[in-house]
Parts: sequence; C-alpha cells; structure tokens
Amino acid sequence: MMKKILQIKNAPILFHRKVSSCARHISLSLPAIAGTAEPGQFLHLRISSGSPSPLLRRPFSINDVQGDRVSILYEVKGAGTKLLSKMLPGETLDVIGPLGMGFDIDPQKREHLLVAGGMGLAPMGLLARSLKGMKLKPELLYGCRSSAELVKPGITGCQISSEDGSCGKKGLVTSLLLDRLRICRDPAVYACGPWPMLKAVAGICHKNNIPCQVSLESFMACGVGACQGCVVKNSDGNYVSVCDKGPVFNSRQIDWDQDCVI
Amino acid sequence: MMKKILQIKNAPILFHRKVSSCARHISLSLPAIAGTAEPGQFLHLRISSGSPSPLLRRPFSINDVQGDRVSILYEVKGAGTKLLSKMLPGETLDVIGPLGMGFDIDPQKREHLLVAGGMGLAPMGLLARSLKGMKLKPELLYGCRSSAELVKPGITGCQISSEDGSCGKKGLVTSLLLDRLRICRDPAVYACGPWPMLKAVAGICHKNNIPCQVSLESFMACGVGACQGCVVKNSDGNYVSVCDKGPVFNSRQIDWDQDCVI
Amino acid sequence: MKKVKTIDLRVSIAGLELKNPVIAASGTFGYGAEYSGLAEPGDFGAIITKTVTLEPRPGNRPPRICETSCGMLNSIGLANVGFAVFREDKLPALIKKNTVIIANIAGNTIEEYVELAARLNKISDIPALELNISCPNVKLGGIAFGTDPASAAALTKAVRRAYKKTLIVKLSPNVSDIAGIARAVESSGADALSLINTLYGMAVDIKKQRPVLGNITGGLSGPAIKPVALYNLYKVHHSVKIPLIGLGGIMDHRDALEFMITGAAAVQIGTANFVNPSAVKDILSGLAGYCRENDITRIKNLTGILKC
Amino acid sequence: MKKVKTIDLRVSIAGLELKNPVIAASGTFGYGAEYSGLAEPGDFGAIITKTVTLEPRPGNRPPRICETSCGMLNSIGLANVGFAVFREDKLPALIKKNTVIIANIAGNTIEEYVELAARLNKISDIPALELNISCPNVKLGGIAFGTDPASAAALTKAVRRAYKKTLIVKLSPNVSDIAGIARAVESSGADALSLINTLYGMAVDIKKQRPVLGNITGGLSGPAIKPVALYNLYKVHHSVKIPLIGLGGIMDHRDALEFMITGAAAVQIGTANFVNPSAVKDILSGLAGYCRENDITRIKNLTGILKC
Ligand SMILES: Cc1cc2nc3c(=O)[nH]c(=O)nc-3n(C[C@H](O)[C@H](O)[C@H](O)COP(=O)(O)OP(=O)(O)OC[C@H]3O[C@@H](n4cnc5c(N)ncnc54)[C@H](O)[C@@H]3O)c2cc1C
Ligand SMILES: Cc1cc2nc3c(=O)[nH]c(=O)nc-3n(C[C@H](O)[C@H](O)[C@H](O)COP(=O)(O)OP(=O)(O)OC[C@H]3O[C@@H](n4cnc5c(N)ncnc54)[C@H](O)[C@@H]3O)c2cc1C
Ligand SMILES: Cc1cc2nc3c(=O)[nH]c(=O)nc-3n(C[C@H](O)[C@H](O)[C@H](O)COP(=O)(O)O)c2cc1C
Ligand SMILES: Cc1cc2nc3c(=O)[nH]c(=O)nc-3n(C[C@H](O)[C@H](O)[C@H](O)COP(=O)(O)O)c2cc1C
Ligand code: FES
Ligand code: FES
Repeated sequence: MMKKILQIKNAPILFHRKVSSCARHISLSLPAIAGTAEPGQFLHLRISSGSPSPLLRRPFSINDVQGDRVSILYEVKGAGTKLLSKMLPGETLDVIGPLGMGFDIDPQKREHLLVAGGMGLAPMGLLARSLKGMKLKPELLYGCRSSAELVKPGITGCQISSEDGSCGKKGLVTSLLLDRLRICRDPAVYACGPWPMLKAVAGICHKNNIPCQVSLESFMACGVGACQGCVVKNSDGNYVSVCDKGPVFNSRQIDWDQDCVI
Repeated sequence: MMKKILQIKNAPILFHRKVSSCARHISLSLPAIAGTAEPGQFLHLRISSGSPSPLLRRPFSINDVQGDRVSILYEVKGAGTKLLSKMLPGETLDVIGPLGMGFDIDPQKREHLLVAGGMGLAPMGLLARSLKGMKLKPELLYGCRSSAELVKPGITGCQISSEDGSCGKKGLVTSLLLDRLRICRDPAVYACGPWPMLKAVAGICHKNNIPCQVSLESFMACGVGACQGCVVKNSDGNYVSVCDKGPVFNSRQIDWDQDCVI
Repeated sequence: MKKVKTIDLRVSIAGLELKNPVIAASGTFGYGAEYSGLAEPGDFGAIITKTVTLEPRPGNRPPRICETSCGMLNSIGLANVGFAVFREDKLPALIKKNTVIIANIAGNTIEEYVELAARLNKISDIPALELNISCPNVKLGGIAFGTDPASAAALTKAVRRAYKKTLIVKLSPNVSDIAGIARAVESSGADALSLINTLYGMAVDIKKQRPVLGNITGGLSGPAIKPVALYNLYKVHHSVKIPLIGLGGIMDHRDALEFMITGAAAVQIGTANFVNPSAVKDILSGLAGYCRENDITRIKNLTGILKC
Repeated sequence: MKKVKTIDLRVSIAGLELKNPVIAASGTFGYGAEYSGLAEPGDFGAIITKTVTLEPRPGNRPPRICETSCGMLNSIGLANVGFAVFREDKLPALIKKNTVIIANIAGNTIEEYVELAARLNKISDIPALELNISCPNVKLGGIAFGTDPASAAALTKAVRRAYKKTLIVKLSPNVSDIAGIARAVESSGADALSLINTLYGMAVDIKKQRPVLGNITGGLSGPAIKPVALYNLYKVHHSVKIPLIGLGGIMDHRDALEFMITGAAAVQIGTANFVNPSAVKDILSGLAGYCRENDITRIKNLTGILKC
C-alpha cells in the first residue's frame, strides 16, 4: 500500500491539557490524517511557523485517533516542547503525517503485551484501540518514575510500576514484564520507551523467543527518509533510517550494542 | 546628573490593547523606571527571553508614565513587534531603561508645538504631561495616513491631518504646522515621525528660525552608546550615536542630506 | 479588478533551461521520491540528487544531525547507494518526473571524479553535473579539493575533458578567498557555480561532555548561514562571468530574492525542504508576487540588480 | 541542607591571572563605562577594550547593524577615538575598576601595530594586549593579516619584540586553515589566542534592492555562529599548546561550557552584552552551579575535558 503523507499547514488545536507533572495531551483536528493513521506512526510538527527558531520539526507518536481528531502526548524537554506547551486551543500547528512504519499486529498471538516506559506510553493508546478493533485484548505494562509522572493511560487491563514505589509495583517495567511472561502462552510484545528499557525488553524477549517490536527515537530532520540523518545501526551493521524504516522495528533487526543516539 | 539606567528582567504587562488598525498600547509595571523617565527617552525591550530569535532588543519611546506604570505605543512592523503583539497581561518583559536624551523644555517659549507623524505620536504623551506639569500648554499637531490608523491621542488641544482626508485636515502634518506657525509668537517645536517628515519639519523651522527638536530612529544593538551601531551623521560631518546622544536632537545638529538610516 | 499578469519564471543557466529558478539542493531531497505527497520533483526547476560516489558509502556514525540556533549541523558523511544503484534503482523513477535532473558527484581522487563524469556524460536524461569539491583529496593528504585553487582547477579541468554537458562546480565557504577558487574553476572550464555548501561546525553535549555528533564535527546549514552565503555570492558575482546558483539558508521567497538580487541566476533550497516541504511552491508564488508588484515580467531580470 | 561549595572561578592565561573566566569581547563593552547600572567592568574577569588605532577613525557609513536569523551583522568599521584619547580620556576611569584591562589594537601596517604595542608596553595598568589581525594589510594590497600564515607570523613576531607582557592574538574564522594560522602565530611568540572574530556576511533589503549595511558587507556575530566558533576552537585546540580564549555566540552558561569543555581556558562574550547586559553575572552563576553538580571545585579543570 502506498503511504499517503500530507502536510496540513493549519491544524487547529482542539484541546491541550496537563495530564501529569510532566506530560501534556494535545488534540488536533486532522480529518485527512485521522483516517489513515496507524498505531506507532508519528506526526512531524513545526512548532513555530514563521520563526526560524526552533528550526526543525519535532516528531511525536500518534497517541490516539478519535473521529477527526488526532492527539499526541508529550513531555517538555527543550525549547520546542516548551513553546508547544504554551499554545492555546484555537491556534494552529503545521503538521506532516502520518509518518513511518507502525506496529504490526499478528492476530494469531494470544497475548498482546504493550510495554511502555515513561513517555513511551504515547503510542499505546492507538495501538490498544486497534487491537480492540480486531477483537484482541491489549494488556498494558506501564512503568514510570513516580506517581506524579503517571499519566492515566485510559486503557483497561493495565499494570503499573514506579521506580520509587509511589504507585503500582516498585521497580522497573521489565519486572512487570518478567512476571507476566511467566504465565503467558503465546505473547507478542510491543515496546516504547527509553533506549535502556527497550534494550532490556528486547533482551528478555530474545531469550524467551518472543516476538518483540520496539519504537525507537532519533534526531530527525526530514522525517521521510530523504536526509539519512536519523539512522541507527541494524543487526547487519548497516544504517537504517528511523523515520521511514521505523520508528517501529522488529527488535531482532536492531544492533543493541550501539550507543543510544539521543 | 548621572542617568540611572536599569535592567528589569521581569516587568509584568498590566494591559495590552489595540488602539488603531495598526497600533497597540502596552502598559508595564515599572516602578523603578517610572520615577525617573523623561519625555523622549525610550525603553529597550527583549521580546523573547530564552529564545535566540529575535535576538536584539527593540527600542520604543516611552509613551506615558502614570504612577508605577510606563506605557509604550507601537506598531507591528516585523518579527519582533509581531511577537510582542501576542503577549498577554501577566506575562513579563525584560526591559532596559530609561535610555537616551529626551526633549529639553524651554519654559520661556510661549507655544509648544508637538508635531507627530504616525507612530511619532508615541513620545508625545509624556511630553504633554511634562509640559502641563510645568504649567505650559502643549499643542499637538498629529498627522496620520487615514482615520483607521488614527490613535486617540488623549491630549487636549490637538489638530489632526490625514493623507486621505478621512479625518482632520487632508494633507500632511507639515501643512498643519505651517498654518499654526503663521499665528505663533514664540514657538518651540518637538517632532517625532518618519525621516522625510522630520526633514520637512526641520526645514520649516530652520527657515523660520524656530527651535526644533527631533526624535530620530536608528537600528540599535546596545542602546547605551557602547557599540557605535546606531549612528547618524551630524551637521559637522561626524557620526553620533542615537541611543545615548539622542534619540532627541536639536534639529540643527543633524545632517539632513544623508540617507535615512532605517 | 486588476488583471493578474503571468510572470515568466524560466531561467537559463549556461544553456540549461529551467522552468523556474528554484532547485532542490543535493542531499536534502533524496532521489525525489521520498517527499511523495508533500512535494514533487516536478515542482522544482531542477533536482540535484544526493552526492553519489563510485562505491556505496555507509556514512558516518550517528547521531548525524543536531539543531543549533537557527541552523542545523549534519554529518551524514556522503552516505549514498553508489553509482550503480543510483543509476539502476533511483534514476528511472526520477526521469519520469517533469524536472531537470542534475547529478552531484564526489570522489577521493581526480580519477574517481572523472570516471563518474564520464559515465554521467552518457546518460542523456541527466543534462548537468554538480561537482561537490568539498571532499578531502586523498592524494593530497586530505586537503579538500575545494579549499585550494590549484586542486580545484585541476579537478575541474579533468572533469571538463570527460564531461560535455553543463558542468556546475559547488563551492565551499570554508576558505580564505572564495573568489580566487571561483576564478580558478571558471578558467578551468566550469559552466556555472553553486554556492555555498555547508560551513564547518560543531556542538557539544555538556551533560555527556561529548560532541553531539558521532562524527564530532559537521556541516552547518539553515538560516544561520544566510548572511555568509550572501557575502560569498556577492564576492564571487564580482569575480567571475559564469552564472551563479545561490544557496544557504533560503527559507522563503524573501530570502530567495536576496540571492537573486545579489547575483544568483537561480537558487537552491536545502534545509528548507525539511522544515517546510512546500517551501518550493511558497517561494515560487512569492517570487511571482514580488515581480508583479515591481513590474518585472521575467524573473531572470532580477539577477544582480543590487544597487550599491 | 547540603552545604553550598564555593567554586574557584580563577583562571590563568599564560600567566595573566583572572578572577573569573568571563571576558568582555572587544567592541561590545565600549570602554567599560557605558553600561553603568547594568553591568560593571568589575563583573568580568577582564575587559577587552574596543580596537584602538593610532589615529581616530570615524567608522563606516550607517546603517551599521542589522539583525539576521539568530545573529547580527555589524560594519562599525573600527570607529574609535584613537590612541591618544583612549589613553587620556577613557583609560583613567577603567583603571579604577576591579578588573583586568586588555587593550585590543589594529593597524594598517606592521609599523602601526608595533608603535601601538610599544606604547602599551609602557602602560603598567594594562597587563595584556589582544591583536586584531582581521585588518587589511595595506602594504600587501589589502589581504587581511589574519588570512595568511606568513603575514600573521610576521606581524606577531614584530609585535612580540616590542611588547613584553601577555600577547594574545585574535584569529579570524574566514580562512581555509585556522590551525595553520594558529601554529604560525604560536611559533612567532604569541602567549595565547582568542577565537573567533566575526564571519563575513551580508544582508539585502529587497524593497530598496540595496545592501542593508551602508558598508555593503559586515561581520556576523551571535548564536548563529556558535557552531562555527566551536569547530574552530576544536581544530586549534588540537594544533597548538598555548591557552585559548573561546568566543562566538556565547549567550548563556551552557554555551560557555561548550567552549570550556572543548578547550577554552576562558571565554569572551560579545553580542550577549547587547541582548542581556547581566549575561556575565548569569553565566558566572550558571558555571558555578554546573561545577557544583559535577563535583568540579576549580573551573579551570573544565578546560578541554571533551571526550571524543
Ligand atoms: C518517532 C518519534 C516519536 C516520538 N514521540 C514522542 C512522544 O509521543 N512524546 C514525547 O514527549 N516525545 C516524543 N518523541 C521525542 C520528541 O520528539 C522530543 O522530545 C522533542 O523533539 C524534543 O524537542 P525540544 O525542542 O523540546 O527539545 P530539544 O531542545 O531539541 O532537545 C532536548 C532533548 O530532547 C531530546 N530530543 C531532541 N530531539 C529529539 C528527537 N527528534 N527525537 C527524540 N528526542 C529528541 C534530546 O535528548 C535533547 O537533548 C519522539 C521522538 C521520535 C523520534
Ligand atoms: C529611539 C527609538 C524609539 C522608537 N519608538 C517607537 C515607538 O514608540 N513605537 C513604535 O512602534 N516604534 C518605535 N520605534 C521603532 C521600533 O523600534 C521598530 O519598529 C521595531 O524595532 C521593529 O522591530 P521588528 O522586529 O518588529 O521589525 P524588524 O523585523 O526588525 O524590522 C522591520 C522594519 O522595522 C524597522 N526597524 C527595525 N528595527 C528598528 C529600530 N531599531 N528602529 C527603528 N526602526 C526599526 C525597519 O524599517 C525594518 O525594516 C523606535 C525606534 C527607536 C530607535
Ligand atoms: C542533511 C544534509 C545533507 C547534505 N548532503 C549534501 C550532499 O550530499 N552533497 C552536497 O553537495 N551537499 C549536501 N548538503 C549541503 C546542501 O546541499 C546545501 O549546500 C547546504 O545545506 C546549504 O543550504 P541550506 O542552508 O539551504 O540547507 C547537505 C545538507 C544537509 C543539511
Ligand atoms: C558591534 C560589534 C563591534 C565589534 N568590534 C570589534 C572590535 O573593535 N575589535 C574586535 O577585535 N572585535 C570586534 N567585534 C567582534 C567581537 O569582539 C567578537 O569577536 C564577535 O562579535 C563574536 O563574538 P559574539 O558572537 O559573542 O559577539 C565586534 C563585534 C560587534 C558585534
Ligand atoms: S529524518 Fe531524514 S531520513 Fe530520517
Ligand atoms: S545602539 Fe549601541 S551605540 Fe547606540
């Protein structure tokens, strides 16, 4: 299927709210994108049209799609997300999307484990929705640092862990995963989060011979595979661009020994 | 007297409103500056602290001082003023001021003619206030392009001209001046506006041997006389910095044959 | 209602006829297909393909890009599929698009450049060549061909002999005297010059106390470099007679106009494609609007009208 | 409560002891008095005064400055009061301030530089000299001293003979090989290097179809040039042994850290003084905070810790 990528120069912000101490949820009216977006794909946002700074677009996973609305979940990291956090409903954003290759769902699998670390929760909303649409049951394993940083996932069937024990099980999300795998029959794992977490999740899955897909991050310029700026090394030792060959990869395709590129 | 220049990093915006099709009025809480500001002096505003663009400060004449409040009147010209126009009450600006040499008031003069073209109205508010404080009577001659661009001057004793005749007398403000001068006994002229207007006003005053002060514009970096970036040529053929030797000059000090530097 | 005048946007660069003066810069528009849906090769007067080398190159280790104030650094490292794949896999699709294709080439030795030029000379669908001379000359101990007038001249002469169509040389700004290089290249047979390539730059991650880029240093592009690009264009415009293609930080039609007024017969857009894939369309309509307002019927008449 | 550790901010540049590593760049802090109330000469580790020449210079015709994306162009043209007025009118007030004064000088000929250096050698309140070698060498037909290793070396040697205190040479980035210039200057007796001066740049007013600057071209400074400055610093750091003072686009302590980590013993701030006169204070407290977080007690230990 030919991907249909669009630039929408004036996507109106419908709502924008704080959903944890560090995360915000922003919903955009994007009828043309809502129809085709798949879980794991992302939007490339130009945060300050008309100003040369910040210059490049910023990539954000599609968090969810409801009717004509596409939402993202994000954390303020630097200049771009800080500016974004000040935008008000009614203002517009210049959006390119949907971009990248999303998660592949194998309907034959019995358990569908969505493993999210921190802002890695972002793509899980639409993934859960898609699984449910296929009559499959998503199970979210979601790790955060503390209850303050916990974002209400809005997904039924969710286990939580926190590094400081302030909510859910104390520890890392990998320990939730290990617990859960012990009683799984034929699971598939979908993971998103920081590189060290993904590396650990991939390691667990490889050892247990479980199919695992990971959503990676990288600095991006074009977002469409033209500039070769966003590459990571794959297990063959070749560089692959995250924006168009990913951001979701089969975890076996990735060279987990490389330095994290972010 | 030693000028006392301050940097106020967080001057709160008290109100901000549109006062004509192109002009806005913004009022800042600036107790430390309000006390010493003189008519014709200016503020140097950093419009987007934390972002490298726009980089340099932007100079704006002090429009008026009321209690702790200092206001400016401005027009959206480019990136900086566009950003400024989006700022809301409660947000803060990084301000340096009061800067420059303002208008000199000679209390011996009988008539005090304030000649403003377009945004040249800006410094006239405080100048009128100061004149009244000295029991002198300011008379404002104010030219604009059309009634849409007319800013209510809030100064009693005001004559208006417009280029298209949509308000006041049709024509340029210089024709108001010529009319008025015909019946003046011992006038002083204070002018602010675009270079061609100032040049015309200066020409009229020189011919009639009337003391005339003009407030000039120039691109500025430091605003304090350190960089020598804002110079204009004076009548001796030397370069003088507008930010600290001006912005108000005796019109005889200026070489009116140079190209306008803006 | 005022009748909207049509503006003649065509330009000619040393005989190469372009339907409009906005060209996609090498390395920023891939091989033309990547932006499908966002921008089409046919929108541009010409497409300059990513620098191709004889053999495929993996490119530098990541991170390869990083944002700086009003600019970006890249250390892609001429990652490319190599000439064979370029010709077999990439070219056929691009040829079908309604645009002029300019191939950008690089090599480590003069021989490599000449070999590529000779092969391209035979590809009738590619009417022009852009020489990327910012590469280190391995035989000369790694000094870039583009920083030394003699090397630049020798390279241009050798390629000129092998290449009969329009030969464009792309100049690097990282030199003491770009006008000297330009003259050397002109007198060695170049038909036109593109300027500028990226400025050398670097950024440091103060948390990791390491360079941000995997390759330590990279090339700076984007609005930050526009003043430098204009300066170089101005200098070269007064030093050579062959046509100039200006680039470096062009984001909108106002930027494009600065270059054309200063002396560019056409412009390239690079980083702008990443930021706003419809930049090419926006720039073209902005250029036409400016021409209308200024009573200019042919855009080529803008070139070099700067009053000093 | 954690005890707040005091950080030793002192640095030493070839024997010149500074109380802190933040220096005011030449031409951006006037003669120290202009910012009264906003920033004090005593806030800085040292003040480098505006380039002074033997005779007063009126400078270039206006407009002299213009903003560009994340940068500014200036064509002040070394406007200055001349050495006599500098010495009699400007210096006395500055000497009373609690800071180190470094005089920056320029000339059209080696003789002019030497004359100035000899006069400064006798002024005990000025312990160091910064040579602005970006000026055109009139005897060499206008080629800047700073763009040719041989001229730069000859100039440095001549000044070195006349000047016995700390001799700093300020390098221009507008060259093919800054490391070559740096080595030439080092082996000619320079004690330290400052880098970088501004990049050549230009801007065009598309309405007037004229250059924005009265002088047509100017020098680019500010955040836009930071990556270029860091690159040059990195190159020179690996080429010479004498201490380096880094500058170019430093706006805050994070920028300053990038330079120190890359190899600068101290930094200068130029354009930042215009934008935020309290930049010096903000940078110093930011540097101290970084040192505390990273368990560094002496700021000088930051210099050159870059891991590659
Ligand atoms: C495919 C993809 C999907 C993403 N989805 C989300 C999401 O759903 N929610 C979310 O909060 N974040 C997401 N990110 C990360 C997000 O893009 C960055 O946090 C954002 O670009 C930072 O911009 P900034 O201007 O605020 O920070 P900057 O000032 O640019 O940088 C601050 C820090 O953010 C990180 N960063 C910068 N650029 C990127 C980038 N392109 N990718 C990743 N990290 C970066 C770096 O660590 C940097 O040091 C995603 C990234 C990718 C590649
Ligand atoms: C002493 C002084 C007092 C001023 N008082 C006022 C005032 O009270 N109200 C008001 O509306 N404007 C005033 N100005 C002009 C105001 O500073 C500029 O309009 C503003 O800086 C434009 O910024 P920008 O980013 O919007 O435009 P830019 O994008 O920077 O430039 C747009 C255009 O604005 C003009 N401009 C830019 N910078 C300056 C500058 N420093 N001075 C003058 N013109 C400039 C130029 O023509 C330029 O082409 C004053 C200028 C000076 C020097
Ligand atoms: C990601 C990236 C890759 C590039 N690759 C090439 C290349 O392969 N060959 C080349 O000649 N120039 C290359 N360039 C340089 C651009 O063609 C252009 O000269 C430069 O970016 C300045 O223009 P800009 O500011 O419009 O981007 C590249 C630039 C970028 C940003
Ligand atoms: C307005 C202005 C005037 C300058 N004058 C001088 C000068 O007289 N002598 C000199 O060596 N450098 C001069 N410079 C260059 C600065 O000292 C500094 O090298 C340059 O601006 C880069 O640093 P920055 O980006 O921090 O400004 C000047 C810079 C500016 C912006
Ligand atoms: S961001 Fe350009 S190839 Fe991925
Ligand atoms: S703006 Fe610096 S001297 Fe006037």
